[in-house]
Amino acid sequence: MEETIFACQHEETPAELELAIPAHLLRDDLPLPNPSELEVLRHYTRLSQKNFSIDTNFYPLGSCTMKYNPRIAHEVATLPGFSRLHPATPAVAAQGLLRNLAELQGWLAELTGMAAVSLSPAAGAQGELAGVAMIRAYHQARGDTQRQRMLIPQAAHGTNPASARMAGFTVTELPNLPNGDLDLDALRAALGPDVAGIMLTNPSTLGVFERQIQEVAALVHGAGALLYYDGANLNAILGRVKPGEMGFDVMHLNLHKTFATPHGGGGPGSGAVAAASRLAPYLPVPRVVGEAGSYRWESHAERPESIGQLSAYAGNIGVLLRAHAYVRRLGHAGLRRVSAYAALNANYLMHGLRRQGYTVAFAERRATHEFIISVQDLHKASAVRALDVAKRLLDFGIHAPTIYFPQLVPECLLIEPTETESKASLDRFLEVMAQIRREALEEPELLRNAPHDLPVRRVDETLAARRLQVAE
Amino acid sequence: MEETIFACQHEETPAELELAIPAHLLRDDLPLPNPSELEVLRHYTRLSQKNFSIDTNFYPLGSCTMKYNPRIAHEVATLPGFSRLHPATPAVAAQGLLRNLAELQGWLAELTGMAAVSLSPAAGAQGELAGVAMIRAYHQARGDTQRQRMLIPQAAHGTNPASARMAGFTVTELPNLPNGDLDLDALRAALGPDVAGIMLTNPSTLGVFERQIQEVAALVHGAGALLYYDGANLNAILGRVKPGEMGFDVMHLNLHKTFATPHGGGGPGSGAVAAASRLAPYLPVPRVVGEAGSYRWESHAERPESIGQLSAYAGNIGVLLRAHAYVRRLGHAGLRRVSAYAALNANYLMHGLRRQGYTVAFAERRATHEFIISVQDLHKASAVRALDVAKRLLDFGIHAPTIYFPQLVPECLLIEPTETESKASLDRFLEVMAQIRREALEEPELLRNAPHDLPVRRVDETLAARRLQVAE
Amino acid sequence: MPYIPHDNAETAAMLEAIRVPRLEDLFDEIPPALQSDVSALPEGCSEARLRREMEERAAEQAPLRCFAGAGAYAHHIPAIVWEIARRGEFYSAYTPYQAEASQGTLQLLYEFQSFMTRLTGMEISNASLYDGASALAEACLMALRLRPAAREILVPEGLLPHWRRVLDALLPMQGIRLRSLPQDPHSGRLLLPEENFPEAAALILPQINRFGLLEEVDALAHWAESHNLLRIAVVNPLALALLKAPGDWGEQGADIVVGEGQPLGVPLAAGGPYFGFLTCRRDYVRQLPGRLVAKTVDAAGQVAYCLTLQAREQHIRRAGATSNICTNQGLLVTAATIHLATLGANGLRAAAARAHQQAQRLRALLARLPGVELPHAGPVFNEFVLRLPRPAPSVRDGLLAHGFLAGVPLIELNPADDPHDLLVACTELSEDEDLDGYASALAGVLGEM
Amino acid sequence: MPYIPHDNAETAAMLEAIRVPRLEDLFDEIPPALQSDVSALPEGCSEARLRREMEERAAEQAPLRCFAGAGAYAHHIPAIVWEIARRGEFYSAYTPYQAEASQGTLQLLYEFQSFMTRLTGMEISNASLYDGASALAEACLMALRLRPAAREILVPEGLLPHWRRVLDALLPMQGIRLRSLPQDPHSGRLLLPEENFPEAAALILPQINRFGLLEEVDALAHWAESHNLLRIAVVNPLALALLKAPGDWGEQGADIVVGEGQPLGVPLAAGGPYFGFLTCRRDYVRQLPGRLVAKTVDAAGQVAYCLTLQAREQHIRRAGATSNICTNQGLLVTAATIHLATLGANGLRAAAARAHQQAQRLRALLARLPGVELPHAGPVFNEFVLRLPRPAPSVRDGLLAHGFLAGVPLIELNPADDPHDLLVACTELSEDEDLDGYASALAGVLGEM
Ligand SMILES: Cc1ncc(COP(=O)(O)O)c(C=O)c1O
Ligand SMILES: Cc1ncc(COP(=O)(O)O)c(C=O)c1O
Repeated sequence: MEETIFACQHEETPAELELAIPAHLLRDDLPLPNPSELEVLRHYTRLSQKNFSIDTNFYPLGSCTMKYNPRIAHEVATLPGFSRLHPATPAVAAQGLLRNLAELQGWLAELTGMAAVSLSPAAGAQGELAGVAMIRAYHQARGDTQRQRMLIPQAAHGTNPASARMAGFTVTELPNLPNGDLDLDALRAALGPDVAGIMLTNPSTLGVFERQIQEVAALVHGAGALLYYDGANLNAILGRVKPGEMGFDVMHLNLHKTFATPHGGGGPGSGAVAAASRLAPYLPVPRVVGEAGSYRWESHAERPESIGQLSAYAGNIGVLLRAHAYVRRLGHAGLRRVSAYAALNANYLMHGLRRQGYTVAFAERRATHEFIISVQDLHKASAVRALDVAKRLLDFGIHAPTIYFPQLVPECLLIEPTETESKASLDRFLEVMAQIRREALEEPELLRNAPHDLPVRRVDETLAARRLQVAE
Repeated sequence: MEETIFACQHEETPAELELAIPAHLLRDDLPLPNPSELEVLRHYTRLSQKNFSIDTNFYPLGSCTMKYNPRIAHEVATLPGFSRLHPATPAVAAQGLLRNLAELQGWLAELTGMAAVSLSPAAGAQGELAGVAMIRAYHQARGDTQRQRMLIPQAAHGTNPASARMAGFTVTELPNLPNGDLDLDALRAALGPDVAGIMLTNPSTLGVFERQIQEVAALVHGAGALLYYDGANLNAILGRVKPGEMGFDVMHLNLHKTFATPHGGGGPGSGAVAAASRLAPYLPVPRVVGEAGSYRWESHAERPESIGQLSAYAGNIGVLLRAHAYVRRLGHAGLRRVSAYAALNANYLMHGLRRQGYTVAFAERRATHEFIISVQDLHKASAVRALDVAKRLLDFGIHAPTIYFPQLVPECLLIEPTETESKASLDRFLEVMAQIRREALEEPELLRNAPHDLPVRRVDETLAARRLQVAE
Repeated sequence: MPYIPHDNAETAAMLEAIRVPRLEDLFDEIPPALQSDVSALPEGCSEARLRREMEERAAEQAPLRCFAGAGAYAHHIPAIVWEIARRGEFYSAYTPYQAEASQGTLQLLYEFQSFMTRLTGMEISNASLYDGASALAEACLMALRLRPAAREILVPEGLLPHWRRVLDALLPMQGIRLRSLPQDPHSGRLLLPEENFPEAAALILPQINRFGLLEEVDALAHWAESHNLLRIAVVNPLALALLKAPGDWGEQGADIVVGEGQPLGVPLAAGGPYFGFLTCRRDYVRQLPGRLVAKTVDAAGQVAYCLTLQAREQHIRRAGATSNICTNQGLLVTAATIHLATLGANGLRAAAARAHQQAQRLRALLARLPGVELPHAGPVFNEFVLRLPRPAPSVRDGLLAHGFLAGVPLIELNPADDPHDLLVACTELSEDEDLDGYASALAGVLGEM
Repeated sequence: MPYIPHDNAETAAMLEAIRVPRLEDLFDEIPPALQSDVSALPEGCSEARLRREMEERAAEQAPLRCFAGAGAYAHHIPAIVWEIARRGEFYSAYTPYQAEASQGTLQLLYEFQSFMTRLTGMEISNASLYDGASALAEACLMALRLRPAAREILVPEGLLPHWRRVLDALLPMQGIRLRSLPQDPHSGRLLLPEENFPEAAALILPQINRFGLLEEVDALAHWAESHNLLRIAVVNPLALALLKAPGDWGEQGADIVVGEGQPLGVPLAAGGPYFGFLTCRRDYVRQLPGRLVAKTVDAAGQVAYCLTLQAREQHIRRAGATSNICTNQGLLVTAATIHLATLGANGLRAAAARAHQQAQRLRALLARLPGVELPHAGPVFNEFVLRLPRPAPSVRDGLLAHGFLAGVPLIELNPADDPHDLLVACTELSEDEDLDGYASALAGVLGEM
């Protein structure tokens, strides 16, 4: 039986309303349902039960850092004293909040080795946009207006080229070497007076640490260009390596990944940007300044070189408060443990899968917080694809890893267990992967028809796009 | 795979503790698991999903009034200003709370037509115990010490005789007439100088209104005995008929039924007691007295005739606050609507099921908020029992009605839809019941083996009692 | 119409289907003389209005740092505890009579029973009673069922007075006598009785007593054993993270253990809802009051859980039931189970030790103030009596303005107690700054008086 | 170790399995020169300590009755909205790329899309953008993709200044020019431009404008149609419960509609997280930024939902994507969907009407105070400008002590505005007693100044 909220009509004749609004500006009808509170509660509670989530499932979803989101962070972030503050509340009436934000700015600067932080970007991609816009503003302020090109590794996340484009850059893609490191020759060849900068993440999306990063920085800086750091992978090196010390000029952090704020079925996130001192003047507004008892929002007049304002207010405050709570709770030692155990869990899984016969990409390298396997061998043997492995995992209550990203490795799965999974949970994953491997070779249709035990069978995405029924 | 919290060991060597307690009073080990926070969250979230609940399922559970529990009541009852109050907080520092309780006492008195209310009993059964203890105290205060017997209809809820027994009474059961009313001749015969009182509910557990209640009251009072009203069925007559005006001397209310506080998988409830003026002095302590700005707990010294204190503090305050919120939100008109729609929904289902061929007990009577069907015809035709119908309903996501209660009607199901179910929900129940009836006649093993689609198949309760594995 | 889904057309269609002209006609069997209304009640209000009124009332009193105890304590409750317990599937579920539709609640209760047997060192645990005090009354009734010839229960004066009052209300109705055993006026601890009590079924053994003091439970249990009395232990479940489990008291261990579950994840909430727990020896299971969950299998042979030995309960045995309890305190047990799991063995020990250590610190700090004395010297867990140079209620009231709920004046629990005595409790939430703040506020208040 | 489950034995076993001696060795590929630490960060603290600190900070400011608006409003949020949205299955789920494991979120988003198309009178809705202002920037980019030859967007000065600043930050980087259209200084409403704008792709039409005034949207849309400009409507979604849907503006209706979702169940939270919505004509769906959910079937032919037209998005199209957005504002959309369902058509209309009526009342009340004027006469929804006899920021600050956040001074939004102007908003939470309290507090503050 299909359950839909649109069935809950209960049409009462709406009361006549007294309005001081001319009739021609009003609407006649409002075609929305009128369910009872219990109908709403039941409908959405049941819907929720159809989801996988961290609270119910293991999510070895590479690049996404799906770890435990401590509930205390939700609790403190939604205290009425924070959640009921209007954004136009004057600073004198918001000192508690501003203090948290000021602390978070400082902590993130310390963690990244950068001079200054703006918390306003709403997600990673907006942080990237801010960062590359800052690079643009920097060159322009120096009259260096020819720098229209942004270098980006082929393996980079899709937001990097998309953000560069939104900031008005053209994009040049760079190849990686077979060992996962960047191809420095290609980099040298690409650099030139029209290059504004390079967008990298380290560890890269290949799951390995870019060992030549200092050389890369020297080359890029030598060519007058700047380095952008995509902080989505910061969980791998949290509290150990600082992008600022690697030579990066500006970066964003995905607070919804590394700092354990929840993904909420798609968002919200927060993509705080951090910059070295020469880029700090360009950080987006607003930022918090001041000291205990006298925090305030920096005025626009104080930040004439800023790239400006990316959203109507000061960013996703609720997410920032969760990140603040997370850092406060863990402290410096706890944050370092995060990266240690993220690495331990990833390397443990990588070894385990290799022992089972899975092909590990960059097998001679250490896994960082994530690693890649390829099932091309299974594809050749029985036409099973990475997608089928992913769907079959769902039957075991395990969310699929990221698949077909990075596009460099054929039939790949990018696996990131995160530090909050227990050894028991990892061992179960290994068991399930061993079983799936057997099934792939012996009963491949089991995979191709997976999932079998979910609220729906495999969903027809082609029909979805053809029909395009996207509202009713 | 069996998921158990006991698997989550993670044995850290516990820190050495500095204690100023002699060693012989200490324990050596604490054999409890040490799960991580995520393991706990996942385990219990998954467990929760195995439950039926009002928030996910229709619960036509007779006598239990499983209706919607408005979430706003939870929210306001758990405001820190209430939930963090220590029970020993002096009244000057708890005026907001005491005002709510004082209002609730007044409102319940008005709703029941009684002179005074004590909110302290923790559930219906404790309210019953309080009430019959008050009857005992009343007789004793008058020197009428021979009254050791309590009359209770056969169809009464099991807590009635159990509570009477706990108050030191012996119990005499009374029969009902075929039309559902009490057998007045039997009552007359049972009454005598050793009878302390009678425990009734009206509407009775047979789902019909006891029409002769005024006559019953006259007879009982004429014999020097008192009338106890079991308020579990108050939803049927809420805001329309007052037990005090029917002639009852003392009663309890199940706030967790009529006043929409949640059942919590078994509790907590609240069994506030209300009494006519001659019994008011005996109400359990403590009660709130006073007026705005100067509410306080009545002292023990002020209530020398009280039956005393039934629990360490003042009752289930959190439940009382929910009930208070419910009354405040609905108001007098809203409360009357509750009984109107409770009755409408019950009568609608009763008619619908009768049309399908189900045997309705007391079919010539109006259903109140609930009614009884018997599946003895199905039992004869295909050995299907009420239990099997109940289990089969689960497969359709509908909780089983109350079965085999009242014991008077063979193979019975007691059905109470409550006012918060929509017509669509009732129509679906009727459809499902029609299908089950067909199945019972055509494929009875489908019922006998039900449920089929739940987290477990039919549970072996006999083995459970034999093995008696009740901890590990 | 709040919470009622029917629109006018639906109402009309339903009335039509049952051939009843108007809603009011559904009540036509009720004698008109009995029909009345309730217009004296307030008008209804919007959800927004309700929230506003309640927030205002809840905020009338500024929050107090809580040093009150006497059976209920301001412990830390991890955020996940109620985040999970409040989930609709737990919050709005019924009693798990339909096992197949209640495996979540049932497995959780089974885990609760397992936790409580491990914590108390017993074999059987029920799935909750109303509160600690009424659980103790049930334990007494249980003891008398086990010793049908007996008529008495021995009750040390060290039992909390409000618990004692509950026994006084519930037991004499059934003809049971309560014999008080005196505490040593100097040590505050229970004296080993010299008499014999041939009519007694059991000795109640509160470990911790009402002055916060630890009793010599082994010696006391041993005495009871040698007098052929059942031992009913009364314990604080958090203290059991450190203290010897009642199952190990004396030679044979306690027979029945009860306590107040509030310290395990239950908000103070001005006194409830809390929950009482009761554990016992396996032999006594058929006399157990309250629900019991067992692990069994389903028709497919898979592990499953269900209620068991229901024949003890009122819905089957009626007047012969082991208790009249029906609705219990399920949701609090849900929270307590999650709380126990979240803290785990290590977290429980740490919380208990910290509460103890802070109580030791505060006791020492306060005893240094002029005129303040400690009437008892014995070991305590997290609570102790302070003898003040002024009546305790007025000192307590004076400290309210400083933001402290300083404790519970003993005379408010028992009018016969010394009016200068204040029972003061710490928990793991009592931070050093609070202890210092308390001490200086107390010094100030005493100075002004 | 908070949130990390491994005990020492498990850590050791895992290191052993991967043949790595110590945890630190997992980082041995990283050049030692790059390894540092972060000991300048604070020590960790317990959950209890964290809660305490945050509660203290959150309570530093006593709650204010909120009459501030300017794009974010203090509306009532029914208790069930976040009770459901906070459920772990929504709260901690990932983006629903794996459709089979995300039917809950997907169906909910489909319902959201349906609600938003109905509310705005359009055919297609995405599943959220960051906020209203950035959604407007995306709408402009979309318009320019639809009109590749154009280079300009027409922006009325009636657009909220903070939204305008977002356009200024995001659009010129791509070579897009923003042409301002003036408001009539007397009426405060947009003047029909007399010029032609051959390079413009679209006209932005904010209904309600930044003075709280309603614009003559039909006439303006008509003008834009006749100049072959796309119409980008900017709306308050709650106001649409009463106001004409953009799909019905002018002859042809708006082309793209955007707005700030905050009024639909999203807490004020000092500015975020909120969410932007964007709806449009069906023809334009391939230029739509953001996620889109479609209803389809599964392999068994049952109804199912999935993301669709992903080829527009950055993870497929990379530099050619319709937007760089990836993580969006999913949880807020979850709340908004539940909020819309809970209020329903009737509840939404009632809330909107009440906000409007209270604003009318307050406007009349305040205009009676000596020296206070209403600079504009036109119709408003729930917000209006008050011209004060003193600078608005200091009046606003003066009212804080009376417990009111009196509004938003226009010069704090736009330094060029009259410093005496205060933008005042009501919602359905503004009760009569609040309006009266505001009026008398304002009279008092003005009297003192
Ligand atoms: C490597 C990488 N970079 C950037 C992003 C973009 O971040 P967001 O989704 O917060 O916009 C992601 C997130 O998916 C990512 O994994
Ligand atoms: C008719 C009737 N009486 C009494 C009770 C006992 O109430 P409680 O369960 O709150 O103790 C019930 C509840 O199940 C009931 O249905």
